Amino acid sequence: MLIFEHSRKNRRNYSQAPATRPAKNNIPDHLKRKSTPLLPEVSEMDTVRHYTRLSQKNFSIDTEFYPLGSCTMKYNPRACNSLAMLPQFLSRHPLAPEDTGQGFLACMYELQEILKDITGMAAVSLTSMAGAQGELIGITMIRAYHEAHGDTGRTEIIIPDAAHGTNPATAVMCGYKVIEIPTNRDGDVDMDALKAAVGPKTAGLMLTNPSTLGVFEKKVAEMSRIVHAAGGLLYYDGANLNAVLGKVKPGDMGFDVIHMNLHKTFSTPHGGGGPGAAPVGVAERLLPYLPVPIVAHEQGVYRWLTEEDRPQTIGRLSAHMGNAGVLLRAYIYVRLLGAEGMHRISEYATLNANYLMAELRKLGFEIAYPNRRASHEFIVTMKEIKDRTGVTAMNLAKRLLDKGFHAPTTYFPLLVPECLLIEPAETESKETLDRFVAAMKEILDEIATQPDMVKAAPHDMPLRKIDDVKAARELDLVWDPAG
Amino acid sequence: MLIFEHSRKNRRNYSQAPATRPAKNNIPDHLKRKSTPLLPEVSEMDTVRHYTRLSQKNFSIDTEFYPLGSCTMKYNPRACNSLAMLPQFLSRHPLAPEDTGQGFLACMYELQEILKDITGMAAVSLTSMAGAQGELIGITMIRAYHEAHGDTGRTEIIIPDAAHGTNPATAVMCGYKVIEIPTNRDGDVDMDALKAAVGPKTAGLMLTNPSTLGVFEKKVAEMSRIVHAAGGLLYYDGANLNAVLGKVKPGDMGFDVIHMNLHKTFSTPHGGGGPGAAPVGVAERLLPYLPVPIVAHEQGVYRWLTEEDRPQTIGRLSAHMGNAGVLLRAYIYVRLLGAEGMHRISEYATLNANYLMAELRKLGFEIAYPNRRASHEFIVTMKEIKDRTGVTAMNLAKRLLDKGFHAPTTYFPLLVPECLLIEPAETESKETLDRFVAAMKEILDEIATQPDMVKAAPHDMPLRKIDDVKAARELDLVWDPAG
Amino acid sequence: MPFIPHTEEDVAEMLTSIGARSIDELFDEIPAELKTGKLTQVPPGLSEMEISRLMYERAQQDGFYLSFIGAGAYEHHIPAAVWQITTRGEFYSSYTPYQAEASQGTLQLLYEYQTMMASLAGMDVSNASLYDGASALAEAALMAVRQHRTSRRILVPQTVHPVYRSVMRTIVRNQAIEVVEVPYDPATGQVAIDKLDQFAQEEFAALIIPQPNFFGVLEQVDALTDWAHDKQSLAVAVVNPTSLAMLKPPGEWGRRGADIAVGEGQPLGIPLSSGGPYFGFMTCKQELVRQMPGRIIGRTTDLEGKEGFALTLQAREQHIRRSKATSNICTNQGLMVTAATIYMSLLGPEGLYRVAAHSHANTVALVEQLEKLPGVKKAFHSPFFHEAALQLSVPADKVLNRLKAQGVLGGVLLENHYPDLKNTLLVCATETKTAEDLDKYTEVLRQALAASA
Amino acid sequence: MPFIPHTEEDVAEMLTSIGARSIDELFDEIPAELKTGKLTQVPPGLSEMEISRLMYERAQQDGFYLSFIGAGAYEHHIPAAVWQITTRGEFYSSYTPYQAEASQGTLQLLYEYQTMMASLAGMDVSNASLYDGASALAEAALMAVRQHRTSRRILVPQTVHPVYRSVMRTIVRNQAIEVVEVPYDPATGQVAIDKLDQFAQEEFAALIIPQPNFFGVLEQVDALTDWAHDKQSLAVAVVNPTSLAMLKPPGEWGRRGADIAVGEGQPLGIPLSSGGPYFGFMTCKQELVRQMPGRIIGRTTDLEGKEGFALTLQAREQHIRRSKATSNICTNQGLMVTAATIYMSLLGPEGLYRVAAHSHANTVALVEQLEKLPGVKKAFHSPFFHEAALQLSVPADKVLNRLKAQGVLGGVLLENHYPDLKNTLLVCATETKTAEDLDKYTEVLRQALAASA
Repeated sequence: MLIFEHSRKNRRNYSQAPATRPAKNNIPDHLKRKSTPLLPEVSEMDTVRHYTRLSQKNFSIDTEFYPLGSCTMKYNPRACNSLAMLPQFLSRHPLAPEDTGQGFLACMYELQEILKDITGMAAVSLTSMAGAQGELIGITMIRAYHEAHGDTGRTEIIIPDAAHGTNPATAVMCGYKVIEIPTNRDGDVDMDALKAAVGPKTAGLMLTNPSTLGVFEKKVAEMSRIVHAAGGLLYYDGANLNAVLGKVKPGDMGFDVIHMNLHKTFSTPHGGGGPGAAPVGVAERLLPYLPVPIVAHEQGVYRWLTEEDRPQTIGRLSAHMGNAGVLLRAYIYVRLLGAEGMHRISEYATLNANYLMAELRKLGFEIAYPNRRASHEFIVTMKEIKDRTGVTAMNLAKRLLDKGFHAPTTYFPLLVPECLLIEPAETESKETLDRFVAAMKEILDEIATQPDMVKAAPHDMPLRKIDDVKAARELDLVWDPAG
Repeated sequence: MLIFEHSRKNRRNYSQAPATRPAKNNIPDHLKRKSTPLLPEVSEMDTVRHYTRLSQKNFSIDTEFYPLGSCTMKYNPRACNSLAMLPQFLSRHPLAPEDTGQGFLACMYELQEILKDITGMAAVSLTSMAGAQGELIGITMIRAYHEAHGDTGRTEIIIPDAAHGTNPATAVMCGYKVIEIPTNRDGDVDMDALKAAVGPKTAGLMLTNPSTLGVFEKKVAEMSRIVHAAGGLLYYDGANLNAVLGKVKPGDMGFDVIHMNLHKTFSTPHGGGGPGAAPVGVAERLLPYLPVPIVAHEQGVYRWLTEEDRPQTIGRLSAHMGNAGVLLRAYIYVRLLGAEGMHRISEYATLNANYLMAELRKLGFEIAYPNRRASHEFIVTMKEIKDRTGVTAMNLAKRLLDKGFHAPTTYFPLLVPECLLIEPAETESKETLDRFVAAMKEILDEIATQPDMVKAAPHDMPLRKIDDVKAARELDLVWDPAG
Repeated sequence: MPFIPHTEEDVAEMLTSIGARSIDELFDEIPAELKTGKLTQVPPGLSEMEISRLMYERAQQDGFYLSFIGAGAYEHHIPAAVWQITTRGEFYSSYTPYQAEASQGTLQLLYEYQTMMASLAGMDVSNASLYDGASALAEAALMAVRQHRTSRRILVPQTVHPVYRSVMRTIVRNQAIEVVEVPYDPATGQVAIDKLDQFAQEEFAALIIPQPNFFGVLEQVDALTDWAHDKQSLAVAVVNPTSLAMLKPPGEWGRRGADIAVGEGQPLGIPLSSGGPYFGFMTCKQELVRQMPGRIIGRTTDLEGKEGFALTLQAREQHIRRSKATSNICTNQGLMVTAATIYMSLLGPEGLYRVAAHSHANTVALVEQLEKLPGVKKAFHSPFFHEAALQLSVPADKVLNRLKAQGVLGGVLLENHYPDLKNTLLVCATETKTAEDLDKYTEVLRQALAASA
Repeated sequence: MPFIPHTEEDVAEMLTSIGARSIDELFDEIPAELKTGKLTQVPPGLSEMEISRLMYERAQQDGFYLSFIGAGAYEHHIPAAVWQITTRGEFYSSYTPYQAEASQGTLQLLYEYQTMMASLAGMDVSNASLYDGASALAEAALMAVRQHRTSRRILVPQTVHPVYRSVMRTIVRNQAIEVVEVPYDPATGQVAIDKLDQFAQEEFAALIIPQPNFFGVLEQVDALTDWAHDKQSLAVAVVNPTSLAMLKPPGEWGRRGADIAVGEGQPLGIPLSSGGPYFGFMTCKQELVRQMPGRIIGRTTDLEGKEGFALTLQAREQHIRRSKATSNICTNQGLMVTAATIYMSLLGPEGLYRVAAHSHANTVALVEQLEKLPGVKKAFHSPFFHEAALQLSVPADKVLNRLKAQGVLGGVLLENHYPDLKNTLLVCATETKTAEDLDKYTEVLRQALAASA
């Protein structure tokens, strides 16, 4: 039932709004609204009841295991939520004077310093509100760098085929042509293809390391030399930073610019699709172009650096300073874990992934890159199973829902057929992993004995399989009270 | 799965506790604990996950309609929760000096004044932590009053048979003998029986009005005269105050002492069984005996009245001042509703009850007191249905669970066979009542066509009918790790 | 209309169905002369925005202090998860789990609570909570009298929390139960054994044994328990639940262990909140379970044999047994127990031990520091848990006021309850206090003593 | 180990299964020379108790002020239910609803949001949110260019929020899209129509139309919309969602209505929070839906015909189309939209109208009061919604500092963005301000002006 179906004309909930309409109204008549917007008229209780019940229809980290590759679904500490929501933080206006926000700004400054250290970069801007915006900022800075050096012939960005879709989409949004390079059998970038692709048109290379194939790109140093030698810059997509936190710094791998997804590595909540935050770090050479605002600490006082302080900045990317509340949560998370906790994250995330890979392999699942260590994730391919039984990766994914597990990422990366990208994250216990393995075994058995049942999954969810073809064909994006 | 079954030896969650054991330990060895208590060793995430999932197994006001007679299950405004939990209120020590708690004490004082007005009593003490404790206080004051007047021969408390079980239990806890008097066919107290019962042994009468039969005791004024004439006092059980809020004041009905359940009438949360709060109001003659502490307002300053100020007080009933946080919630609730809201509560609670009674009667359900107005609740008796089909009130109650409604109160009051005591409360909408009526009709139809299915309910809950005979016979009250 | 969803059309339709012309008509059975319900002291309603502002202002007025007050309510760190889960609507707004099939969440949680609490106390069983520590002690006294059958007297040391004794007297007096007090030893702050022995020949239903006692001092619980058992009295423990992580639990006291152990549950994740809501816990030996008041949850199965939970032993309770019930208690403190269970689960045995051990160590450190100040000495020469009595050489009330002006709440005055203990502060430093906090207290006390000298 | 549940035994068993001797060995594919990961600037971990205390102290340091700042972010009352529900784990910790069957809660809520937001804007469809108002405007500009096909120029009045213009430039510059600015009329504070008409013969993909504009002033939106349509440009509205309850919605502007309407969603139940997270909303006409960036939810059915919801039109998106996607956007501001949906549901159409109307009336009243002070005059002679520009006769920065010392944040200085507007304050009084608040502002401003004169 939609909230609108609980609505009844002229039902009023006065306690949430002023008790009367005011007398004063200077709005000229021709600018006044005449129609009533379609907002529901329901009681506070029915609103609470409706959305409480809706919430119960979601899977979430707080209720289920989410082995969702490339998404780093780890526990979101409850203290990060409540401390970031202290009333003074919530009520502070973004344009309030800096001296009324020194507590907040201290957190932001320290977060910048911590992220610089973790990534090995020269400076960090916190403004980016999501990974894709981080990429946009990074590539915009690469463009600004080349332009500042009069190097205007560089029109191409090189991207491995395993990359997230955001990488090529970002390059295009920044006015670049995308040169895709292939992956070799072991999951590494094809170095010959890279060498062939670089040249005077190369503006830069975007790389995720460990890659979305779940393996560490061993020749990253050589890639850096090749791209730099050709005059290009290196962009690090920090989607998988969780896998190497405290082990390797992107700066040490030779990257010039990096974004890190705080909603992955730093455990800010995914919130059903956002908000994220993706601070951007740069090496010395890109420092002038970093977007503002940035927090400075001068003579014991924190202040915003703006366009006046940074005349070469690419500018602003949000009305204020990005997703401040998300940044606070990440700050609290890092302070809770501390330096020693950073190492542990990557260690236990890697341990969990390799354990799960080993156990699934023992069950008979085919590992896409069987000769490699898993980073914090790994890929199972269902190709052989599908060829033999008709059961697809998606069928298995839906069947896992029935068993109380969120599905792994399916059909990404695109180059592995019928793939499941599995990332358990460090916060899951061995018992939970073992329960997941047991469920995978049950499904293997079901595929053998009743493949049609598996193909028709899910069975035990509030809904059977959703018809998304119909959703796209018969577009119904807003509710029509007329039916 | 129990939380203990998620536990694993030596698993540690350092962030919730100090990171190490301290060096200093002056506890003598023979007083030290040697055994490890059976607390679970689980991660923060698994604790959150376990209890989040458990919560989803509950019915609650925030998710379902709860037509639970005599319990007044109404919406618990969310602002009452968050405002009562402001950090300064939560962190205030009960023994902190009064001048560091003037904000809190102002709320308590105003609540006392408001409750005095609503009940028409001379004074109110907020100390009682539950209805049953309110009763205990009330009867203890009645005893103190008689003792102070040297009237020591009064050993009996008169209680109508429809009363809550707490009434007779309280009287006995206070050392009294209970004289039960019957109810006449119309649901009123049998006046002849009352007259026969009163006498020199009568310490007092406990009365709920409107009664638990869902009707207003019309002859309450006469009852008051009879009891007072015999030298007894009148106790008002405020369980049903919601039905007459702003309409009649118990003080005007002649009562000497009253408790009111804030977790009913003033919408503080039931919390799965508490905490409640049940302030006690008294007429002038009982004022000296009121339990301490009480808040006074003198020269612009709030302070606690203690035994020194009230030498005849019956004393204290809690270590501090009762369920302060519950009182704060009730205070916020009353301030949100205001004087005009008090009237509305009883009006719409009564409207909802009479509407539901009318609709169920139209369906063919038998109303226990068909010639009476419903107060905020009314009784359906399933006796005829049970005699005819074998389907009991409990069967119907369980079947309602399947349909997404909490069951009404069953088998109370004891004098009506196979009864359902139904109280919809004012915060439910007509649509919800209509959906409930529709569900009751469905069940009537099911009783006609498939009574055995109804008898076997519930069917669609996480569990089938619980075996509570086994629960009592094979007592299993704590988990044994040995199995 | 806040919280009332009816539209005018709804009301009209409903009245038509009822056959009434107005809502007012529905009240026609109330005699007119009783309808005098004009409210003059209830202010007009506020919007949520207005009440929010008012409450924020009142909260700001009360402020924050660095507090060293204990005396029965203790400041501990409460993990953020505790109340974020506890205030979920499904716990917060649910009713008593009488309909077991619709309440498995609360019921299972309470069963887990009973297990944790019984184990913490070293006892066989636990109920699902009582109102608070003080009333739990009174119920334990009544229970002991019911069990003992011949004596209606309870022996209570003055080292038991004075308000607990007061509440117990208020409650048991009605049943003509006599409370007999045993003085404390002014040197040790413990039960005066010589005074106790004067009662050796008299019959009592129970001896109450506090651990730690109100002074923070550790009692000789083994000897006291055996003393009670030797004369066929029940041994009733009143304990601090945090301390149980470090201290020998009541179930192991003496040769046979205490019979009943009760206490205040507040330290287990419940905010101080000006005094409530807290919860009382009650645990006992298996053979006393049918005498125990309050709700009890049992594990059982459903019709298909699936594990489930239900209220049990309801035949003890008022809603079934009425005047023959074990107690009149109905409502308990369910939501507080929800919080406490989550708290205990988050901390685990080692976490709770550390909380206890740091509270102990901090208080030891504070006392050591303060003792070095001229004009400060320990009131008692006994081991203590996380509170201690300190005697000042100057008027203690003035000192407390000076500390308060510096943002420090320095403890409570024992003189209010113990006239002999002049100028004596009861101070407490839980795990929430840092070394800097202890230093701050030491420094402001030094200044206050100097100013008062 | 905070948040990591592994015991030593677990680790040993897992390594055995893997066939590795140590966790370190699992990193053996990382070249040794890259392993330089020593962290020197990350402090040691804190317990939750320690970080809690730190954050409380920092929050206390920032304090509370009586604020009259608007300028793109607005203080409104947020009902308590909004965030108590929004932060439930099932919303807070869930992922993007790619697995529709396991995400019906979020999906249905987003569909309801789309319905509410489209209706509020008077447009056909809505997406499920973008990052914030500024980036939503930039995306609208890109969308207009894609739709228009021939022009890569965007016409933007200087009455649009200066930072929005700045963000838009940063984003569209990469695609060689030109942003052309139109000055404002210094008398009215509206788009200077004469200046606009100078562009009458040039081609533009879109004209951006703010309502209210950055000065709080109401623009002649009908004329501007028709002006754009007359020259085959798209009309892109930038609107305040609260104001839409009172003001003619973009879909009804001019003869055909705006084509795209975007804005900052923060006023709909999102706390100010030093600037974020907020959310951008984007609504448009049906025919533009395939050009819209961001996630979109559709209503559909499951295999058995039961109503359900799913992400739809994913073929526009980067995870499917990669370099050919409509936008690179992936993450949106789902949790903020959850809050906004609950907020709109709690308020309903009348509640939102009252919030808007009181915000308007309060600002009108404040301006009337302040204008009476000597040395204060309105900068513009135009109707305004809930913000107004006031010109002072003395240095405004000093005045603001004096107000701040009295606990009042008096507005923002327009001079920072509009060099011609010397000593001019942009002030805002939403429904949160009482008559006493307005009086307080008037009084402290009177004092500050006197002191500065």
